[in-house]
Amino acid sequence: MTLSKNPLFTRHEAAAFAVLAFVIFLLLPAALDNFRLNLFGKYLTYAFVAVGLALCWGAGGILSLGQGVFFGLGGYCMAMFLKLEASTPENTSIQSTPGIPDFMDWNQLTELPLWWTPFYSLTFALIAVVIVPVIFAFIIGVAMFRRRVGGVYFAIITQAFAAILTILIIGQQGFTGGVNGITDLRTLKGWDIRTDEAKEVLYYVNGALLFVVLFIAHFVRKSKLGRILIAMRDQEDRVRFSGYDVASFKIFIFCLGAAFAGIGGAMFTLQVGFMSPTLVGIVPSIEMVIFCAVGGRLSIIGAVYGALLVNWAKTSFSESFPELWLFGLGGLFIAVVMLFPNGLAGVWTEKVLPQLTGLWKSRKSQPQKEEALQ
Amino acid sequence: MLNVQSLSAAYGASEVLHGVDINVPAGEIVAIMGRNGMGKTTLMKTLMGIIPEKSGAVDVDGTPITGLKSHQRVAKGVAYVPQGRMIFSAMTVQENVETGLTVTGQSKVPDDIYELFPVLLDMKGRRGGNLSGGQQQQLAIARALASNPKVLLLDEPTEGIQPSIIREMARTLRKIRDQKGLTIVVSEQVLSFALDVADRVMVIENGSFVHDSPRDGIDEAKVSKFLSV
Amino acid sequence: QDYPTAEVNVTGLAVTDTTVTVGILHSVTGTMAISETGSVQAEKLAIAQINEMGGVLGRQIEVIQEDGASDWPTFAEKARKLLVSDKVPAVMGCWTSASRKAVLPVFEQNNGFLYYPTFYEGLEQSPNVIYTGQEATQQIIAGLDWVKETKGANSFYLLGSDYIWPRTSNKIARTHIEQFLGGEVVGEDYYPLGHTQFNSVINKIRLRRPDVIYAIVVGGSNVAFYKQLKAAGINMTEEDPILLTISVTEDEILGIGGENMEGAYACMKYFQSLDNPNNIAFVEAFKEMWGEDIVIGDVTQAAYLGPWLWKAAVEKAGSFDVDKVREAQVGIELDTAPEGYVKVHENHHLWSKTRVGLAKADGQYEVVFETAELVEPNPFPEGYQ
Amino acid sequence: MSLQERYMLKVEGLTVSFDGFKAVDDLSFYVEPNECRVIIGPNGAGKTTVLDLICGRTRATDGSVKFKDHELLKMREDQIVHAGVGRKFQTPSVYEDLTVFENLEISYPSGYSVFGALAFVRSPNVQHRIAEIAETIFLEDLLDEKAAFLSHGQKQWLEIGMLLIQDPELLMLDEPVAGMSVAERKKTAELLNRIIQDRSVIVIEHDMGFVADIATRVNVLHQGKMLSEGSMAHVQADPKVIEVYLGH
Amino acid sequence: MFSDYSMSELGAIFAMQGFAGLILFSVFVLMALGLAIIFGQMGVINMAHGEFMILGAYVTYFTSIFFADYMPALFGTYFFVAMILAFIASGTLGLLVEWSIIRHLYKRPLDTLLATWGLSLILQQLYRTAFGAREVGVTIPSWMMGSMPVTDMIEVPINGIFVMVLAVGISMAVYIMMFRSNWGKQVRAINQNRVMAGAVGINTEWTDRLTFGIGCGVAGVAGSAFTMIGSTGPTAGQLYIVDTFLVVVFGGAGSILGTIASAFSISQAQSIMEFFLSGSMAKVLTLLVVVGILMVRPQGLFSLKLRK
Ligand SMILES: Nc1ncnc2c1ncn2[C@@H]1O[C@H](COP(=O)(O)OP(=O)(O)OP(=O)(O)O)[C@@H](O)[C@H]1O
Ligand SMILES: Nc1ncnc2c1ncn2[C@@H]1O[C@H](COP(=O)(O)OP(=O)(O)OP(=O)(O)O)[C@@H](O)[C@H]1O
Ligand SMILES: [Mg+2]
Ligand SMILES: [Mg+2]
Repeated sequence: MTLSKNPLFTRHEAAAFAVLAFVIFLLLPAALDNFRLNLFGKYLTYAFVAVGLALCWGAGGILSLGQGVFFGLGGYCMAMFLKLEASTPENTSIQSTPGIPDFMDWNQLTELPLWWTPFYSLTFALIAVVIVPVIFAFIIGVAMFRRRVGGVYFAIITQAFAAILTILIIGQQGFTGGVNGITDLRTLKGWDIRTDEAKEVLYYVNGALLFVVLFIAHFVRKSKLGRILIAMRDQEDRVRFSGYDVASFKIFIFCLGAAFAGIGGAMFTLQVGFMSPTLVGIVPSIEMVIFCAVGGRLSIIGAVYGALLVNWAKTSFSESFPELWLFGLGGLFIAVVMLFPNGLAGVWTEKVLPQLTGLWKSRKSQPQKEEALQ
Repeated sequence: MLNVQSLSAAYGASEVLHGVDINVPAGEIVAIMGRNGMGKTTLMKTLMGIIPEKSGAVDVDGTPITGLKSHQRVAKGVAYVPQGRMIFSAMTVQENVETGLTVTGQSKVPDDIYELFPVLLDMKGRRGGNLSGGQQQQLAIARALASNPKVLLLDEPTEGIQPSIIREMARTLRKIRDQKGLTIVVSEQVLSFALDVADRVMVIENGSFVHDSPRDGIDEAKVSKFLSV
Repeated sequence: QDYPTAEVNVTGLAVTDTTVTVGILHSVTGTMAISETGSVQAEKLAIAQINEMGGVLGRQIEVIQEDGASDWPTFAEKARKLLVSDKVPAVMGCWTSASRKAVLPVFEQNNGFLYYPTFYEGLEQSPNVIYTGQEATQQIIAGLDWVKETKGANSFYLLGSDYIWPRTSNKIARTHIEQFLGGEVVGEDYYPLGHTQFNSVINKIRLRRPDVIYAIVVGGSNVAFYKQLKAAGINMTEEDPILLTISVTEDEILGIGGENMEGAYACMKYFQSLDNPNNIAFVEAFKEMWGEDIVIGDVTQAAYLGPWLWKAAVEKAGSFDVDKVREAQVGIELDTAPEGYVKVHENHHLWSKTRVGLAKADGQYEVVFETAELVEPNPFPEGYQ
Repeated sequence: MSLQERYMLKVEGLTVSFDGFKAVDDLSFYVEPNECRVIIGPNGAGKTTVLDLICGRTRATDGSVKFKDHELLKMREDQIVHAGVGRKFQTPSVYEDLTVFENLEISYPSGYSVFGALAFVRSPNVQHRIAEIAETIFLEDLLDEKAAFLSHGQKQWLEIGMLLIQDPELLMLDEPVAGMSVAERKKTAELLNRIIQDRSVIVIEHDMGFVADIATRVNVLHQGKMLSEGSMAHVQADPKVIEVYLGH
Repeated sequence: MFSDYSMSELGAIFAMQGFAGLILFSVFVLMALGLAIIFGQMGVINMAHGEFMILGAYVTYFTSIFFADYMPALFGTYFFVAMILAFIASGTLGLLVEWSIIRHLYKRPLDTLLATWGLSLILQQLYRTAFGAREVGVTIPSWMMGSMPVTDMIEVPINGIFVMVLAVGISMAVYIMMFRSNWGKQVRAINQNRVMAGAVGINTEWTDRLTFGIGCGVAGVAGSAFTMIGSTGPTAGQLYIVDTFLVVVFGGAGSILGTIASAFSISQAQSIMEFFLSGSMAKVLTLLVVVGILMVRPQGLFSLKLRK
């Protein structure tokens, strides 16, 4: 019997990880100039969110249209630290109150708000990058999942949260930098993050972190919890009557997704050099779901490729056809949804892999999902 | 009335019905028996146009319905009570029955339908999804009858029904047949009901018919053996 | 050749013996495309005209246009591309402050040179940016003084979209009203960008009865605001109250509808109706290139100045090198500007006149006031912060 | 034997009403250990609703349900399961995307908490237990098959197996043989008789032959109230039961 | 926050704001009705709803131009023609979209979200390419502008009344269509079980297509009406999408009455709060309250209680 075998990595999975590592750490750096590599670094930061969504949505069936909230929170935590470091009294000597971030000075703040001060500490900021999104996710999760809000309702409500946070950030510009966001970030503990070398280093850090996140995600997927998630997605009631507190599992996975998104946001801030409310709102949140869908919502590795592919398509379409690129992008989304419902991962496992391995045993026909759902 | 010729059907690549022939004259009740997974539901769904025919032909009252969409088949006089009821759960009982009127153009449910199933009249305003399993089954039959069919397909209609109603149902189906000259095809696993209701019993096994006999003079032991391997 | 490539381009910019490539970076998609289209058109017109006159240092200007897609990270990405991959010596671009803030570090770090056309809140001065629009004090103060002097206005209701430019501008306005004009601010309100329901604020205005509604609503909200104002029976042609705005150019009127804007006053440096030979030629050329129906607003004109200012600086420096151009840029005067005569201040903003226009039903402004002198740009206004 | 120990389950005064309609009306009954109690009754009598109330799926309007010393009406679904009550639904609900093995594994009674589930390992113990259960439910050869490929009857068994692996003291089955073939019914009756040995079972069924095979006692429910109670023979002879349920 | 005002002022404020809220209510209802059909009754998450509205707005714009150029005498009435044309245009586009995209996705409702998002990008670019990136100004017939004084404090905008009447009319039509006609019954049956609906004789393909078309048509009419109060540009549709979904979800997706009740409560809350707080804070608070209530009633205000 094969039952006892539940290795953390099957051959296929190990190969997929290896190929991704090859692509991220060898292929892309070899093939791209510094500018393009930095762009891919930015795309990778979105991949963190997409991986989280593959867990929440693909495995757990929880579609969040508010992942931008967590991405933004993580990003803002990082940006606050960097901004404080950049706002030394010397750098800001022309301000009426030197030593505070420039946008505060423009908004007549004469003193750093209390809740900003812990962000002088890098350690605190790094912890906050993960913890703040998790706390938010936890609150939303408890409120929603305990009340058994799910499906489309949950999606729309998370969308509302994205709207709320955007309005708040924009409205409280004295504390948050408003529409402009927190810009002009310079150094991380004295290390200039704007140089080409720094961008390259950050790219690798980004890749490495992504792998950490992927390993965590993979472990979760492979654990009993991963199977419970899938079970929950299909038969929530059965899981409940098997003795599981369904809400706590949903909360956990939602928080984990939020933590991933937060890390992605922080890396975005470092890689791009600023953080702004446009990364928080509804549009980026939906786009993140699309990255995940294009990659194949069930596959965490697929999610990474999805994020890379869609963003790369966006960049190159818009460079080649600045006036028409939206047709291409919109068409891409529709085509993926209609032709490849399981995204890139689906194409890989259903079309390419069988061809490659030549091991196409004629399997029993897949049961067609019963159409007549009540 | 219902004429099926070498009908085959498949889910994806796997063929489940292998060229079956059925010929049911008007006013006859045929019971199709078979164990789980032998293809009863598949046959019904194929007749209803829910699963496409792979090959073969189906006629109702002389008009071919092969290849037609479900609703077109209903218009040609086929009605269907699916296994698992599939009533419209958010709609009231009355609305459920009324959906059956779509092809008839009527807007009022004929009284005789409620006469057959008085519970439904009591629960007219209740949501279909809130009914008990057995009540839903009755609703599904009423809904099918509302389209005033020539051929009625029932897929294991006794599943989850209380004994007295099962017995009643056999009587009712025969009554409807007599009143309206309906042709009925009913799939079943329970021999006693089949013998109660049907004029003819056919046994399906792995997608082909292996036995076909009028009720009178049926070899019960043989059929039982088919059913309990 | 007068200017050998080896001499005019020592920093490896996109300059050949016959061409020089500059960047245009605006949103042609997304919500900001509505506003930025005019800027792109003006910049392309200016470049075409310069090329016709023989180009810059004998080189034809070529353009690489990138779409910022109304998304600030995209702006940063594209700016980086233009500077790092395309090596352009100058970029004409950006509209919103947020997009400028996003690209600013990119320009500073890669030593690029940006011509930024929009009137904006100020509080910024970068060695790598030339601000061809007005900063807030330049635009606001003259208008407030005018409404106080000629209309005797005393009480003001400040209103804006909720982001930095309206908020900063209103802060300056409030300070000026309260401390220099001895007037009173009876209300101040902000609505999220894209808000389309203004009946509540209109009710408030009715209740407080200000002499002046000072409105800095932007984008699609504008249309909703003015239509609802009119529908609510506030008739701007009767000047009861007066409506003064700094955010509605002729471009915006196109969407709002002239009949809805009629009677409002706008305060900025340029109106399409300016009556001077420079402007008449400019308007004519613009329409010839982009169609008879087109209108030209303040920002569009400011965007038009970008390529010309750059050309003048390059020629003065005799080089495309950014450091040399920067040095040469300060003090450059342009007496062919449609708005009249402008001059680059050492703080990289322009000296310019400020004007008040009265909106007509045909969608044009009639200039009713013009400062006598060029107003000095003052991006870090003492006493207003 | 104290009363406490004598009854595994005490249902008293149980009532639920939906918008004024009393689906279960002041119902009381008691289940002893190691008993197979069958509840029969007309369609719509409230049988499923009673099970829903006991396992926490529907909230009662009034009454009490005592399982050993737990008041179930105050507990959440998963807590009720932990207390030792297992429930099978009327239509088979198994996880179609998972294998038979995984279906059983998910139901294995450890790793209930989030972190417990993360730390859960497939120890030999677990595997052994799963194999054991699989044998009981006639699925030992299908452990690596996806549940979606099982037949209707096999799914029903699998769901019973998922309950058995938790070793509940009270097992509730709603129409376990509906849709099963004759042979499968026989096997299921056998299965039930085997598993009753060390627990109490409540079964709802309409198949009288099957009921006769398994029942120790029968309750007849009608319009939310208890109509009759006793042995199979007693109930079958009760004219009221014949009138509303069995038919003449 | 009340202390700044006298008692009589407060009275007038609540009356005025109540009326402003009514206008907002009508706006919400108009926005939401099309979606209540498409999302509430068909289960399609149509993220391109705003773009269908904007198509109606563009149609209105071109109709006004046509009238101004060719029949200036009848200009006062062009709006009625425009609304019909808007219905037809958006409805036809809806039929086309249903045929080409949506019908393949009924089994995967969440995927409709992604596909229609792609569609909305395409439509935006289409409008931009066809009609230009700038906003267009729609001239409103003069009889629709201006207001009727009620007291010296309170004036009632005529276009507000127009929008209200329209909202009431269309709600009634939609209500009758969905809940008082066989058509509605069929639509709901399909939503609950598409296969079975076919097997009771409902022409599901045709019903789906037409329903989607009607939903889009209603969106077009809403867009047409909105030219009176909002802007018409390629991206203006995006402004509406969050509010619209929230109204429908808050009301309880399957219920038209719920949609109306939810539009009413959200609009009144927002309108009153806007007076005393800044517009941004009012919006945030309203959204939070809605989310809070949704936690208590996860299926919306008007939801069916069904056993699982
Ligand atoms: N959706 C599906 N996809 C793939 N195979 C299917 C599907 N539905 C049924 N089958 C297979 O087709 C065969 C016939 O199934 P069918 O449902 O017609 O049997 P049945 O006689 O109705 O059984 P039951 O008595 O259990 O209802 C079975 O082997 C089953 O596994
Ligand atoms: N949520 C609800 N709202 C309204 N009525 C309900 C609800 N749930 C159950 N009912 C009603 O309560 C009664 C009992 O239903 P229940 O499902 O318990 O019957 P049952 O005894 O299991 O019947 P069957 O043998 O047909 O399965 C039925 O009349 C049903 O219509
Ligand atoms: Mg079957
Ligand atoms: Mg039941």
